[in-house]
Amino acid sequence: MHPDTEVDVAGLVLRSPLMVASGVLGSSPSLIRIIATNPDVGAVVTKTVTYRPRTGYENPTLVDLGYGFLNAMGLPNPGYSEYRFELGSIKKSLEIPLIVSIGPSDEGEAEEMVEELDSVADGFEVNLSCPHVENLGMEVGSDASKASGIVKAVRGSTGKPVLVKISPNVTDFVANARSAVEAGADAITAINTVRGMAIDVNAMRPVLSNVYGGLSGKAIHPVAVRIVFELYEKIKAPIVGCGGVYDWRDAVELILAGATAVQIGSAIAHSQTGLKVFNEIGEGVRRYLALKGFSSVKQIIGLAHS
Amino acid sequence: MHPDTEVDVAGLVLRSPLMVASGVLGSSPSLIRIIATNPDVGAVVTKTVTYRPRTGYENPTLVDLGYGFLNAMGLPNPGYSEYRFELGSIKKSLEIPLIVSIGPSDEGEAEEMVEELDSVADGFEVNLSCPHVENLGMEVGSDASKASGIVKAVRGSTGKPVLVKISPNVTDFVANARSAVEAGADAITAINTVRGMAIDVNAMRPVLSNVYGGLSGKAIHPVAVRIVFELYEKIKAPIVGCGGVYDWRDAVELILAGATAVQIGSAIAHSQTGLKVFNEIGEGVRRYLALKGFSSVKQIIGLAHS
Amino acid sequence: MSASHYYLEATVASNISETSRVNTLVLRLREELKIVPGQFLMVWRPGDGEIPITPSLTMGETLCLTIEKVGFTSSRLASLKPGEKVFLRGPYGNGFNLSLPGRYLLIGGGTGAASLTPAYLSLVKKGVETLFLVGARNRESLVYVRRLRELGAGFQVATDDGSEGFKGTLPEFFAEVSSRDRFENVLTIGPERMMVKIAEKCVEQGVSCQVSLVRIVKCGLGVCGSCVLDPLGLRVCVDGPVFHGEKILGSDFGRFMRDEAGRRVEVVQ
Amino acid sequence: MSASHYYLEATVASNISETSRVNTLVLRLREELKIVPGQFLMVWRPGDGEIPITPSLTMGETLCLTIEKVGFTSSRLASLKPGEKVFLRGPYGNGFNLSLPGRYLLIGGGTGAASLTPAYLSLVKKGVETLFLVGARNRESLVYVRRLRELGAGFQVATDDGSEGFKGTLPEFFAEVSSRDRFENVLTIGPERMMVKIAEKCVEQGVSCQVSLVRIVKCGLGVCGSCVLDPLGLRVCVDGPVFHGEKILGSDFGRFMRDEAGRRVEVVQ
Ligand SMILES: Cc1cc2nc3c(=O)[nH]c(=O)nc-3n(C[C@H](O)[C@H](O)[C@H](O)COP(=O)(O)OP(=O)(O)OC[C@H]3O[C@@H](n4cnc5c(N)ncnc54)[C@H](O)[C@@H]3O)c2cc1C
Ligand SMILES: Cc1cc2nc3c(=O)[nH]c(=O)nc-3n(C[C@H](O)[C@H](O)[C@H](O)COP(=O)(O)OP(=O)(O)OC[C@H]3O[C@@H](n4cnc5c(N)ncnc54)[C@H](O)[C@@H]3O)c2cc1C
Ligand SMILES: Cc1cc2nc3c(=O)[nH]c(=O)nc-3n(C[C@H](O)[C@H](O)[C@H](O)COP(=O)(O)O)c2cc1C
Ligand SMILES: Cc1cc2nc3c(=O)[nH]c(=O)nc-3n(C[C@H](O)[C@H](O)[C@H](O)COP(=O)(O)O)c2cc1C
Ligand code: FES
Ligand code: FES
Repeated sequence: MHPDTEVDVAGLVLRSPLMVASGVLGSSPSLIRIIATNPDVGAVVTKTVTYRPRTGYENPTLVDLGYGFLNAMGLPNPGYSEYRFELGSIKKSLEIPLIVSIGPSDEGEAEEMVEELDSVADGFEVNLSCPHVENLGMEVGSDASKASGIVKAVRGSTGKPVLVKISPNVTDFVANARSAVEAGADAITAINTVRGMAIDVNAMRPVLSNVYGGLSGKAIHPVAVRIVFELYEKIKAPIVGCGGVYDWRDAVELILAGATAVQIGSAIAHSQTGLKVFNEIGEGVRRYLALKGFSSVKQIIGLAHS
Repeated sequence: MHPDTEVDVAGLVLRSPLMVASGVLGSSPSLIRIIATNPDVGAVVTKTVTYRPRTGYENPTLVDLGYGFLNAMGLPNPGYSEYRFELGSIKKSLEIPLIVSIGPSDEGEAEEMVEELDSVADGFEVNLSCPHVENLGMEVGSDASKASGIVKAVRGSTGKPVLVKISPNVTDFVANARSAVEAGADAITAINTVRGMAIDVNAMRPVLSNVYGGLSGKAIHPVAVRIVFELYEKIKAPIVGCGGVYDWRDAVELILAGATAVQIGSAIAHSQTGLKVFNEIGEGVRRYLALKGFSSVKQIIGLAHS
Repeated sequence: MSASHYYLEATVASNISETSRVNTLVLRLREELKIVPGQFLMVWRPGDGEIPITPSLTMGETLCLTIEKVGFTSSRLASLKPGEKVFLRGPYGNGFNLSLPGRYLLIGGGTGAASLTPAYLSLVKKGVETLFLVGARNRESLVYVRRLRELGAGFQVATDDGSEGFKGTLPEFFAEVSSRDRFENVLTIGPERMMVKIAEKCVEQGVSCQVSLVRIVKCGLGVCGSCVLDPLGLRVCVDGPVFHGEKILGSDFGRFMRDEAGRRVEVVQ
Repeated sequence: MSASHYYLEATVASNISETSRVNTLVLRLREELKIVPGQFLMVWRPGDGEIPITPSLTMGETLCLTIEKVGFTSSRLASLKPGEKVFLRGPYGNGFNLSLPGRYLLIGGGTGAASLTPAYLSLVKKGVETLFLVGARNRESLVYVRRLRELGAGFQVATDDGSEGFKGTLPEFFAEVSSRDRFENVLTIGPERMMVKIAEKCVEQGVSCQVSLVRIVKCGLGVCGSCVLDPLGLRVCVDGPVFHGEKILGSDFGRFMRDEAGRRVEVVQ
């Protein structure tokens, strides 16, 4: 028995429910091209690009906690215009959807960026949830009317699927997801990183040059499961789960909670096998489906609710 | 060199900065009596007691994640009145401060409870942050005026130090801490557990009978460090750090971030050595202070800010 | 942990009625579970709750749980049909110390007869001389004796009403047996008041006695404090469930336990 | 990780000026750090930033870092005084493969002479026949030759202006040496354009060539993608920094790198 792993996220047909999370592995198109040849990768989300190029923060920008990472990269990226050019050079060779992650700081930027990037993107993920960059990400995401305006601008500038990535660092994430959907988002990606920081006891100083950063990896998996589970009951849009997926059980857990697809970030670096982690997880999910007698991964989406 | 480990939390003099966190190890007075003989324990915070007895939730109430726990015990406790009686039976034999954790659902309950418990308590910790109990804990904590009213009621009913324990599950934890201090809190305990959940892939169901629970342990340590660090800059009251302290470095990290004392919960169960974890951490902190040339732990409080 | 995530899945192969109140579930696992006799498992059915059970047999991928229907969860579990699933975590707790020198006397009351069986089989396998006393109110309430017979176990029966074997309670039978013969070790599982009597007698006679306690187990991991034995501050789930009688006599053992709210209540059995 | 939490603390024992632009820090650690020659460390000073450095000597609890002042962080580090602290994480990356059969020719340009020293010492210790060529623009720019002499290393020098040793660039010196003698293995660290020429020559001659690349390293863990070598998608911090010349010739090696914003820019040296 070969269970079917195809899923449909707001019109994007993915051969596998596993996607590469934004920002992990950076913005290099050649890496995207290579990753996209992995049969267990269903889609790639790019590094978040902004209107202008950003060099990001000074090092240190990442702390390895073993059970997760803390990062405050500061959204380094070449800017949307140069990035469009780079993505253009590989777009044709990709067999899977390319989702471009954007971090506009206002509606004007959103429109310009999306119009320009539309030719290389199969969909967009709007990052309103980066916890460590001022005037972008969470700062924008927690200003409800601004966030909503940006999503509307994106929606108005493309006919392609629009995902909005939300933050766990708010009292009422359901409200944020709802207003994104009302503003035109086709799907919600949950979650971005959790606010955190680390202090080195020898240096007696915060490790990250930005002091605060975002926690990812195993540590946040239960937080992601919880948010996906609750969103599944409270919003109508499909959900893409993200956070601490290290093995097939973690992926299945998010799907049972209600995720249509699952993004993987930190595990790529924490796994001994690097990108093969996609194959291990893909194989695990197929074995699980077969063992439980399901013919398609679609059958288990949200099953933990019944 | 024997560095001094005494600290002063809002008037409570602790021989060690290490305290037992609320709820871990439950409410048995005999366990409190035993723990209190450990020279590296500076104070004990009791299980949160409520106005009426609570049986808590059905099992399963706890999930072991390896790097932390998820719990939704549902605040089981015998009620404040019976508990006062039980604490009375051991109070005299305790050489360290006993901090009674209370979870009142309104001002009236708060007053009654504190007046009654005042004779057995050296201080109070008001739990406005339990993430999984309706009408108590976070539900109360996120209703700003109600929370403030309860803290005022507690403040008005005792001359003893009042700690308020805050939740990480809010957008603006600084505002919550500030309003607690304005309402009369002498110190802030940060943090309670982070919202999370787990789904068993075989059972295809949420594990916790309450579905949602609170994440504790290693996983939330960077979140605690970050909140303590930020509170240290933004509020004037002393801070008691709590969250994922498993070894002396974790404790020192919170103190460098700005905590005057540190609570330990999950590590008691995750450590191979059980309550000896207090001695290991205490010894580690002393060695660290000696190595770095400090004569008192007080000298390193908040040092990561300079 | 890594193989099972949170819980191990087990399938009911058969459900054997022991008495009107007690059933034995024969479970199949997907992999062998290593359990020391006297350790317990947390047994979960989503929606029906989760309770601690000391297995009554562990053999490769087969596991038996003998369950008395005392409340909601135990009644649901005891009524499962072949093919239905239960979910297990553990093993938890310390288990019996079976390497103390000398001969062993095992005393099992009610489902305790079942829970002691793995210890019995393990002792016999090691070639240790072992006598197994099982007891109940009457013949109809005897648990697990059919299975013990199948296993070829040598055991002696006591019933309060004498409808089978020795007429009298297990403490009485124990007194009778030990008046004739001295065992260096006693292991016992059963109603707590029965165990207290046996432990007292053992201490009197200078015999080592290990008892397995029941308290409200919630986490099973030593975190929540719900299973504490006062005033000793011992946690049944990690420090026990097996304790040496002399260590806990004089405590709440046999007298008080804590209910689910943590209130101190009298032990009724 | 468990011993050091996030970073290992190291104390500057001395700071040796190599040239006007290059200094060697002699560091003392509290415990030995096991590093394969060619692996690198992330070196942090709070407030001053953190950069990747390939140690120029590792001996018990002593560690040398030879640092060229190219910008803010490197200049701050290169100016540290005895008693000051630096904080280290790593080692990261793959390091050189020193078990390939045959003789070794090591070619170090600028600080590359220092970074190759651990590989040199390791080969000599294994009894492998090894020749070490070090080069710089002129005599004043030669790095680490004093230390190499102290270590009793056999090495030959090339300077562009002939102020010491062979007159010419290292690729020229390499051509000269290999016209006389064939080494089965070449290891090289230096300016990238120099390494490209050497790698091309090696491929021509069928000689195995390992080069150590420099890219912008942020995480050092393979997560952030800042150090990628296009179009191969190789991450210098985990797949490298050492690569076999033939595997990366024809890529951006020697031609393009990415700046801190991830923009593709020309390699200037
Ligand atoms: C280590 C250990 C091993 C056990 N092994 C077995 C076993 O092999 N077979 C077996 O049948 N039972 C065993 N038990 C007891 C079993 O776990 C309880 O009977 C069960 O938890 C009751 O749950 P319930 O939901 O069915 O009943 P509930 O509805 O929770 O309770 C029904 C009644 O029993 C009382 N009760 C519940 N739990 C306990 C308790 N722990 N102690 C005393 N009274 C209680 C309640 O107060 C109530 O009056 C064991 C218990 C422990 C701690
Ligand atoms: C694996 C590895 C090992 C290294 N080992 C050593 C060593 O042993 N000794 C040593 O002196 N240096 C070494 N380097 C190079 C060193 O890390 C850089 O010189 C340093 O990061 C520059 O930082 P800065 O803040 O001083 O300069 P910046 O202010 O960041 O930059 C100054 C100038 O140098 C350029 N630059 C910065 N980083 C790089 C880079 N990685 N590649 C090319 N140009 C760059 C900038 O664009 C700018 O023009 C190594 C690099 C890597 C990746
Ligand atoms: C190094 C790093 C860089 C990241 N960059 C981005 C980014 O540019 N945009 C974004 O939306 N999320 C970014 N993230 C967050 C991830 O996409 C993901 O939401 C988060 O890491 C949780 O998933 P994980 O636990 O699988 O890593 C980044 C995460 C890491 C670790
Ligand atoms: C089993 C369990 C029960 C808890 N009960 C309470 C409680 O009653 N009141 C409270 O304020 N916090 C309670 N907590 C939260 C802890 O006091 C602490 O804030 C949290 O576990 C984080 O600390 P840790 O990582 O050291 O465990 C409980 C935590 C656990 C794991
Ligand atoms: S059941 Fe939780 S401590 Fe024993
Ligand atoms: S530096 Fe981050 S991937 Fe190499």
